[in-house]
Amino acid sequence: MNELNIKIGGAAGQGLQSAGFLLGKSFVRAGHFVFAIQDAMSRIRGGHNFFQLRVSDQPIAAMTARPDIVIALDRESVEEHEPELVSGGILLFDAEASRRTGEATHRFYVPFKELAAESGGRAVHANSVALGAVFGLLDFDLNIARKLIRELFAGQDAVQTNIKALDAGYNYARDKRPNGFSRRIAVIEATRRMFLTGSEAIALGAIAANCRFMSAYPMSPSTSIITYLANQEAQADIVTEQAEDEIAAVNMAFGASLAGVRSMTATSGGGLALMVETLSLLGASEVPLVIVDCQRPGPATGLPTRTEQSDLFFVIHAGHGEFARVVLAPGNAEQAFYDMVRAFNLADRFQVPVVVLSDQYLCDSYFTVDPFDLSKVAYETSLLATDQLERAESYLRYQDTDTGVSPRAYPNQSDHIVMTDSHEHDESGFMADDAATRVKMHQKRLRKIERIRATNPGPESFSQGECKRTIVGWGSTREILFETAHRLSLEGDNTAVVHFDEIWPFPQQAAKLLLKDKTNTVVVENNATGQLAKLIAAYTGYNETKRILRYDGRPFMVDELVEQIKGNLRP
Amino acid sequence: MNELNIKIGGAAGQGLQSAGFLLGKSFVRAGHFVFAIQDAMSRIRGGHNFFQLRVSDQPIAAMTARPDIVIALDRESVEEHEPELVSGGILLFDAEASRRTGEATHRFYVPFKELAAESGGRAVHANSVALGAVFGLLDFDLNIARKLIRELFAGQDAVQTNIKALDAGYNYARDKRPNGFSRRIAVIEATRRMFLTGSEAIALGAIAANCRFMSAYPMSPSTSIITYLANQEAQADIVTEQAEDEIAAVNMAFGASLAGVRSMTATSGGGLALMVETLSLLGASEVPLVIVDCQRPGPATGLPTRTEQSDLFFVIHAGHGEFARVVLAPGNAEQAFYDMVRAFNLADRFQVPVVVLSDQYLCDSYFTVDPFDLSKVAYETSLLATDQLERAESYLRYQDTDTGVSPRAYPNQSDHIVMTDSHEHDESGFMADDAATRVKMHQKRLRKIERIRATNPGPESFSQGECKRTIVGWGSTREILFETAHRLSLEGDNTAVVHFDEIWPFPQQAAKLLLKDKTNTVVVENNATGQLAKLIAAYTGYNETKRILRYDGRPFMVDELVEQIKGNLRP
Amino acid sequence: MTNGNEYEKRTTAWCPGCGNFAILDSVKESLEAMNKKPREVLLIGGIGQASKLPQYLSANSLCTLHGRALPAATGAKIGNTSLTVVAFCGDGDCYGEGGNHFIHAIRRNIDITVLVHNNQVYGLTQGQASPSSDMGFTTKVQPQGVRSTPLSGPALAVALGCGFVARGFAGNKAQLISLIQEGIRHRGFSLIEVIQPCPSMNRHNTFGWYKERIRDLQSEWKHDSSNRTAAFERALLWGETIPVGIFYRSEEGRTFESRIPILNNGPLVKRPLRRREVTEKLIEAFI
Amino acid sequence: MTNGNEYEKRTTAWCPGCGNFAILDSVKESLEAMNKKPREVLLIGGIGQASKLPQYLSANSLCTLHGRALPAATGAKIGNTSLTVVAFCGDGDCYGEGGNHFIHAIRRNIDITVLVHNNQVYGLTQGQASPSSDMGFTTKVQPQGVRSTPLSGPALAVALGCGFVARGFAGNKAQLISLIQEGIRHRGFSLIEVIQPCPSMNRHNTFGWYKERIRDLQSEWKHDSSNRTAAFERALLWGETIPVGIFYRSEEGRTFESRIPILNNGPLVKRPLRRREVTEKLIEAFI
Ligand SMILES: Cc1ncc(C[n+]2csc(CCOP(=O)(O)OP(=O)(O)O)c2C)c(N)n1
Ligand SMILES: Cc1ncc(C[n+]2csc(CCOP(=O)(O)OP(=O)(O)O)c2C)c(N)n1
Ligand code: SF4
Ligand code: SF4
Ligand SMILES: [Mg+2]
Ligand SMILES: [Mg+2]
Repeated sequence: MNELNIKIGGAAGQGLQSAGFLLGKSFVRAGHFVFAIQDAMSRIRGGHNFFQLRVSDQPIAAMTARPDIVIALDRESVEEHEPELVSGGILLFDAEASRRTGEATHRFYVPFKELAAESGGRAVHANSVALGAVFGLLDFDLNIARKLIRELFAGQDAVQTNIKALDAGYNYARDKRPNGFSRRIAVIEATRRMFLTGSEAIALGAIAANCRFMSAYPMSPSTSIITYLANQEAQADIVTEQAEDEIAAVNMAFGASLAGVRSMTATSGGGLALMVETLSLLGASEVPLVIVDCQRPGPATGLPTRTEQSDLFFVIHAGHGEFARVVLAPGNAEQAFYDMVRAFNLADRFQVPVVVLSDQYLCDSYFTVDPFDLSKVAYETSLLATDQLERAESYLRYQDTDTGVSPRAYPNQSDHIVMTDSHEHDESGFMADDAATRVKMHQKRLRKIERIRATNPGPESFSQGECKRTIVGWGSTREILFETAHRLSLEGDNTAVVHFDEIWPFPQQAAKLLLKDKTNTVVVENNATGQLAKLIAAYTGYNETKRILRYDGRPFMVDELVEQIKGNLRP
Repeated sequence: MNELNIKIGGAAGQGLQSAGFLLGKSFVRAGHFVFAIQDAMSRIRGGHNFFQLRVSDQPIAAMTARPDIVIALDRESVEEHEPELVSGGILLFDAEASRRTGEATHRFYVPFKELAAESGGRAVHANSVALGAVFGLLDFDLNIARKLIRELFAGQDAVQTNIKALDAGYNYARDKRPNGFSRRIAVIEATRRMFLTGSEAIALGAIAANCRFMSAYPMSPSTSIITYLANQEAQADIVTEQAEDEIAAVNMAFGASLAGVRSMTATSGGGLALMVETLSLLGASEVPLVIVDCQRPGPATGLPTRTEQSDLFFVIHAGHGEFARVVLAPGNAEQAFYDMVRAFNLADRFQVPVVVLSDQYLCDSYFTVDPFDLSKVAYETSLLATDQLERAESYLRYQDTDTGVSPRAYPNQSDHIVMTDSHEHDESGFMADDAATRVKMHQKRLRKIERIRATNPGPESFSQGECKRTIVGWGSTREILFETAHRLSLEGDNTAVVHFDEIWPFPQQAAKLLLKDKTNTVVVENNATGQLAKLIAAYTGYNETKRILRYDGRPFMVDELVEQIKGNLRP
Repeated sequence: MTNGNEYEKRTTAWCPGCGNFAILDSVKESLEAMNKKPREVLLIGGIGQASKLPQYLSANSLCTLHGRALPAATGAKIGNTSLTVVAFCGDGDCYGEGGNHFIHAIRRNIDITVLVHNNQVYGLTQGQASPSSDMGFTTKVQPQGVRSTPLSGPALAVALGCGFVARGFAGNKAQLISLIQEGIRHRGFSLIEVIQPCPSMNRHNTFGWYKERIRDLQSEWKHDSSNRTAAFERALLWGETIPVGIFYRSEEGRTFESRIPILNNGPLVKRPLRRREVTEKLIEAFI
Repeated sequence: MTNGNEYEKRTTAWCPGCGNFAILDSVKESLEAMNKKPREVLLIGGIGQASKLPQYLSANSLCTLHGRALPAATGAKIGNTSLTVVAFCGDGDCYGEGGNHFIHAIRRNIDITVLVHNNQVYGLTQGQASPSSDMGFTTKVQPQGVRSTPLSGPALAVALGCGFVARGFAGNKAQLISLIQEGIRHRGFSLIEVIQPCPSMNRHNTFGWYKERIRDLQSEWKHDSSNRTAAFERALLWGETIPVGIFYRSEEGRTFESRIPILNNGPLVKRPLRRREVTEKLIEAFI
C-alpha cells in the first residue's frame, strides 16, 4: 500500500475546504483512494482549522494521525502541525506564516501570497498556490487539477486566476524542490469513482429512495444535507423548506408524509431533542418518517463543530410512552446511501419513525466510493394501490392485523376518507378511551417491534483465521475498526471486527451468537460512557470488559487505535 | 381489618370529586384510613367517570376492584357498576338514573334529584343527597360531614344548601334502609391525619424544600401541582407562572434556579418531551432543577386522563450527549413529599436535574397519612455561603474538583461574577474547544454519577419468613405490591417485595444483592414492555422471567393482582 | 371509514351550550355550499376542545399534537396541493403552545385556512388562562388574576402581512359561514378567529358578555378591509367593543406554493416513481 | 472570575468588520455610563454570533440554548429582581427558534431589555435565511431565494403592546448607546432591534446598503413615539427607508413584577430559609 497523508492548516475563511476538496478529487480522478476529514472551530473567520487527506492506492476510509505533508496557510498551523510530521515529511509554508523560517530540511518555503498576487489573485488564492506547490512537489499531472477547476468554476473569472495561481505554485515547487523529499503521486488509471461526503451520500440516498420533501432547521453538522437537496429541487423534483424551528421541521415533514409523500428531516442532537414529542406522535399515528441525527458532542451546545457518538441511548428511548422505531447507524458514505434507502423502506413498510444516526465525522468527511449501484435500490411500501383502495368497500386506517401493520392510504387517494390521530383510537381512527380498545391497539402497534427485528440482518462480522481479539463498534467508526483489525492481523495479531449498523430493534440473537465465545472483546466508541457496550450487556448478558472511548470531540485515528489496542498508548 | 369499598359513578360535571372527597375526609376525621382513586374521561361534561374509595380501620393505600356500595348518579353508572358489586353490596340510585327499577334487594332507590330540589338545591346538589344517603346507610355520624361542609364552603351560600341536601339524603336512607344491608362505619377516634392527593403531597414537598418558583404549562395530570402552589403564593412566599409552552416553563425555572432560587416545573410525558433539550442544558450548565413528570398513557396524546408507568426509559436517557441526572419514583403520597425534598437537595448538592416520576394514579389518588414530619426535612446545598464567597480571591463557577461538584454562587451574591454556559467551557465558564479542556470538564461532570449513586439508599425490600416469591416494582405501585404480598403471605404464600424509588443512577450493587438468590420473581408494572424488568436485566444480569404488565390506562387492583400472581387470573 | 361523498356529523364530547357546535355546523355548511367533497378536504386539529372538531365531521382528518396543527397543515398542503386544508385550533393551541408556528405559517402564506376558536381559556385542561384571557381573569392557576396583556391574534396577523384576517362569532352562524367560505376561497393563509363562548370554563366572558360587545366592522365602522392600518387599529379593539367581520384582505401576496416551481406540475404525492435517472445524473456530478 | 467592579472586554470569535463589535462597545459604554456594576448585571444570550456577546464582557453571563434567552431571562429576573437583565439574541434566535417566547415575554412586560442583533441571516451556521431576510435573498439553503415574507420584530412588538420599541444601527454608536440606556431605564420589557451588518454571510444587506436606507424617526418623520398607530406603520417600513430611533414608548403598562405582591419584599433569592412554619400551616389544612 502506497499512501500519503496531507494536512492543510489555516484559519476559517482561508478556503481550506475548497483546497482540500480539489486536492482530493484530483487524486481520485487519477485512480487513488482519498479519505479526508475536516476539523473546524465554531467560527466564521479566524481561529485554527485543518483539512486532512489520506491518499492511497488501496481502498481506505479512515485517517491516520501523522501527516507526510503539512501545508500551513498561517502561523498557527506551523506551530500546531509541524511537530506532527512523520520523519521524512515536509512542511510547506509562507514566510509570513511563520516566524521560524529556519533551514531545517523538512521545511519548504513557498511564498503563497506573493505568488498569488503575481498571478493576479488575492490573498484567498494563496490556497491555490499551495495546492499547485503540493502537486509540483509530488510530480502530479497538473492537467487533472486544471480540468477540475474549469468544471468547478465553469464560466466564472475565478477559473483563470485559480489556474494561474495553481501553475505558479506548481512551477515554484518543481524548481525549488527540496532534496530530502522523494514522495510522488502518479496517475494510476482514469477511474470513475465518487468523491463525496457522508452528508452528500445521505442526501443522495434520500433522493434515490423517492423522498420528495425535506424540512429542517439549520444545525451543524446536519445543515449540509438540506443544503445539498435545496440545490437539487428542480433536478430531483423535491421540495425543501427551512422551518422556523425543529418542532416545525419535523411536524411539516410529518404532515407531508401523512399526505402520502416520502419525507424527512435532519438535525443534530439538540434539534432532535425538540422533536421528541413528535417522535412519539409518529409512534401513535403510525405515520412513517425518516429523521437523521447528525451527532456532535454534548451535552447542550457542547462542541458544535466536532464529533461524538453519544445520542445512541437517547434516540432509542426518546419519546413518552412505548412504540416501535428503527435506528440505523451507517458506517461510511456507501452505507449511508443504502441505509437511507433502507430507512425510507422500513419507515414505509412498518409505518414507524426511523432515525439514522450520523455524526460530524461521517457527515463532513470525504469518501472515495464506486458509483452507487441503483439496481440495489428497491421501493418497498405499505401504501395501498389506488385501484385496490377504490374497489374496497370500506377502509380502516388502523385496521388490526397480524403483523401490526395496517393498510395505509392517503387523503384524496380515493373516496375513502383517512383519519389520523394522536390519541388512543379505534381501527378507524376515532379517539377511544375504553380499556379493550386501548389494549388491542397498543398491542397492534407494539407487535411491529418483533417483525422489524426479524428483518434486521444483524451486526456485520469479519474475521480471518483464528482471532484472539474482537473489536466492536457502531456507526461511523466502521472503517476505523476494519483497518485497525487489518493492521493488527497483518502484524500476526489476528483481530475480528463486529460492527452494528441496524442497531435498533437490537439484533439480540445475532449479537449473542456472534459474541458468545469471543474472549477478548474491545468496544470502541466515540463517547464517554460506552453506550454500545452497555446495550450489548443489557441485551446479551455479555459483559465484555475493555472499552476504548474517545470523547474529546475528535475522531479515532487508525494508527493511534492500533497502539491503544496493543496497550502501548493510553486512551 | 374492617373495610368498605364505595364507588360513585356519574358524568363529568356532576361533582364526583367533591362528593368523593367529602365522603373520604369525613371517614378520615373519624379515624379511618381512606384511599381513593379517580377515573375520568377526557371531557368536561358528560361521559362516564367514577370516584372510588376504600375505607378501612387499618392503614391502606391501594384499591380493590369490587365495590360494596355503588352510588349511581346517572344511568350509565348503574349499567357499568351494578354488576361489579360484591355479593351483599348495595346500589344507590335515582329512578331517573336507571330504567331498571327492579326490586332486587341490592338496589336502593334514593330520589337524589327530588330530594335536592326539595331542600332548595339544584341538580348538582344531587351528589350531596347521595352522600347523605351513604352516611345514613352506614349510620355514620353526620356532624363530621356537616362540619366539613362548613369549613369547605366557609361564608358561602352553598353551606346551607349542601347541608340541607345532605340531611335529606341521610334521613331518607335511615327511614328506608333496606334490610339486606348491615354494614356500618363507626367513629373510631378523632385523629389528626392528612387526606390528600399525590399532587398535593408533591406540591407540599416543594414548599418544604424551599422551592420559591414554579413555572409550568397545563397538562393533565400534572396541572394540580401548579394549581395548588398558585393558590399559596402569598402564604408560601412562592411565585408561580403559567408559561406559553413547556419549553418556556422549563427555561424560566432554569433561569430562576441560575439566579439562586430553588425552582421546579411539572408536566406529563408529552410536555417533558419538549423539555428534553433543556434537560441536556441542565447537564452542561450544572444548574440544579427539579422536574416532575406525571405520566399518562402514551404514545403521543394517548389516554390523557389515565395512568401508566411508561416514561422510565425515556427520562433516564432523555437528552443529547452524556450527563448526570437523578430519577426518583415515589410510591405513595408520603414518599412523594419526602422525595420532593430529596429531589431539591440532590439537585442542589450535585447541580444536576432531578426528575420525579409520578403518574395519574399517584397524582389524583387520595391518601390518608400522618402529618408530614418536618424534622426529617433537611436543607442541603452546594451554594457557597455569601461571606465565604466575599472573602475568596477569585471564583471559578466550574472549578474542577474531586467530586465533580463545583462551588456554586449566584449573580450579585458577591463581587465575583458568575458565568454560566451551554457550550463546553473551561473552569471559569468560557467557551472552550480544545481537546484537553473538553476531556477535563466532561470527566468532571460525569464523575458526579458515581457520587450520586453512592448516596442512593437502594431499593426497599420487605420480606417475612421464608419467601418463595418476590414481587418487584417501582413508583406508584408500591402500596399495591405491599398489600398484595401481605395478602399472599396471610394465605401462607409468603411473598417478598422489592420496590424502587430512587431508580437512577440505578442502584446496581444493591439490586444485585437483593435479587441474586431470589428464584421466583415477578415484576409488576403499569406498562406494556416491562421497563424495570429490562433495567434490572441490563444492570444486574438478572433475567427474571415473569412479568405482570397492565397497560389499559387503569391502575392495578390488589385483589385482582393477588389472583393474577396465583395464576388464577389472566393479566 | 365513511364514504367520502357526504358529510356526516358525529357525536361530540363537548359540553351542552358550547360555542363549538355552531362552528362545527358552520364548517359543514360552508364545505357543502362550496361543493367540496370530503375526500378533497383535510381537517386538522391540534389538541384541545376546538381541535377535536376534525373528528366530528366525516372528512379526512388529523388530530395531531397540541400546538402543532399549522406545521402539519403546511406539510400536508405541500405534499398534496389538491387538498383543501382547514385547521382548527384553540386560543391556547394556536397563540400559546403553537405561537411560533402561527407567526411563520403566516409568513409563508401557504394556502390553508385556520379557525382559531377563541374562548379566552384553556377548555380541555379545565380552565386555565389562555394568551387571550383578559387581564385580571381569575382561574384556579391564576387565582390573583391574569398578569399578562392579552394578545390579539388578528392584530398579530395584520402585523405579519396576512392576506385574510377575519373574526367571527359562534353566535352568528350566517356571518361565520360566509367568513369560512371567503377564507377558504382566499388564495394564501387565511385566519378566522371565532369568538366561542365556553360556558363550562369561562364564566366571565359569557355568551351574553360577547353578544353585548360584538360589533360588525362594516356596519359599525364602515371598515375598509384593504386598509392595513385601520385593520391594525380595529384588531386591537377589545373590551367595550369587539369587532367582527373581515379586518384585512389583500390578494397581492403570492402564495408559497406558487413560488415553488416544481409544484406547478401537480401534487407531489402523484409524482411517478422515477428516481433512477435522476439519481444517476446526480451521482455523475460526484465523479 | 473577574472582579465584578469594572468591565473588561475579551477576545471575540467574531469576523473582522462585524457589526457586533460596535454593539459590544455600546453595551459596555451604556452600562458604565449608568454606573451599573458588573455584579448587578446579568447578560444573557441564546446561541448564535450575537448571543456570544455575554461571554465578551466581564459581567454575570449566561449563554443558554438557541432561542431560549428570553424565558431564562424572565426566570432569572423573577429569581432576583435586583439584577439588570439584558438579553442578546440573533434575528434567528429571537424571531425564529425563540419566536414564541418573544411574543409572550412581551405580554408579561417583565423588566428586561432585549437586543436583537438583526443581520438578516443566520451567521453562526454559515449563512441561511433568517425570519427577517429579504424576500428573494439567496443562500445555500435558499438557492432560489427566500419565499416567505420577512417579519418586522418592532411591528410585532408594537402589536403586542410592548412599552419600549426601538431600533438602532451598529453604524451609529452614539444613538445606540442612548437607546440601550433608555431601554434599560424603561420599566418593563424593552425591545431594541439593532441593524448589524454581517460582512461574512450577508453580502446583500451590507453596511453600505443599510447606511443608504437608514433614516432617523425623529428627523425624517417627526415621529411621535407615543402614537401606537404611527409606530406600527413605521415599524413596517423596510426597503427604501429603514427607520431607526424609538418607535413606541409608553410607561402606562404595569410591569409583571409589580403585579406579584410577594416580589415587593425584595429579591426572592434573598428570602431567609424559614419553611417550617409555612409548611406546618399548610399541612394543617389537609387534616
Ligand atoms: C405538549 C402538551 N402540553 C399540554 C397539553 C395539555 N393540553 C391539552 S389541550 C390544552 C389547552 C386547551 O386550550 P385551548 O387550546 O384554548 O383549547 P380549548 O380546549 O379551549 O378549545 C392543553 C394545555 C398537551 N396535550 N400537550
Ligand atoms: C436547537 C438548535 N437548533 C439549531 C442550532 C444551530 N444554530 C446555532 S446559531 C443558529 C442561528 C444563528 O442565527 P442568528 O440567531 O440570526 O444569530 P447570528 O449568528 O446571525 O448572530 C443556529 C440555527 C442550535 N444551536 N440549536
Ligand atoms: S369546556 Fe368549554 S370549550 Fe370545552 S366543550 Fe365545554 S364549553 Fe366547550
Ligand atoms: S458571520 Fe457575520 S455575524 Fe457572525 S461574526 Fe462574522 S460578520 Fe459577524
Ligand atoms: Mg381555548
Ligand atoms: Mg442573525
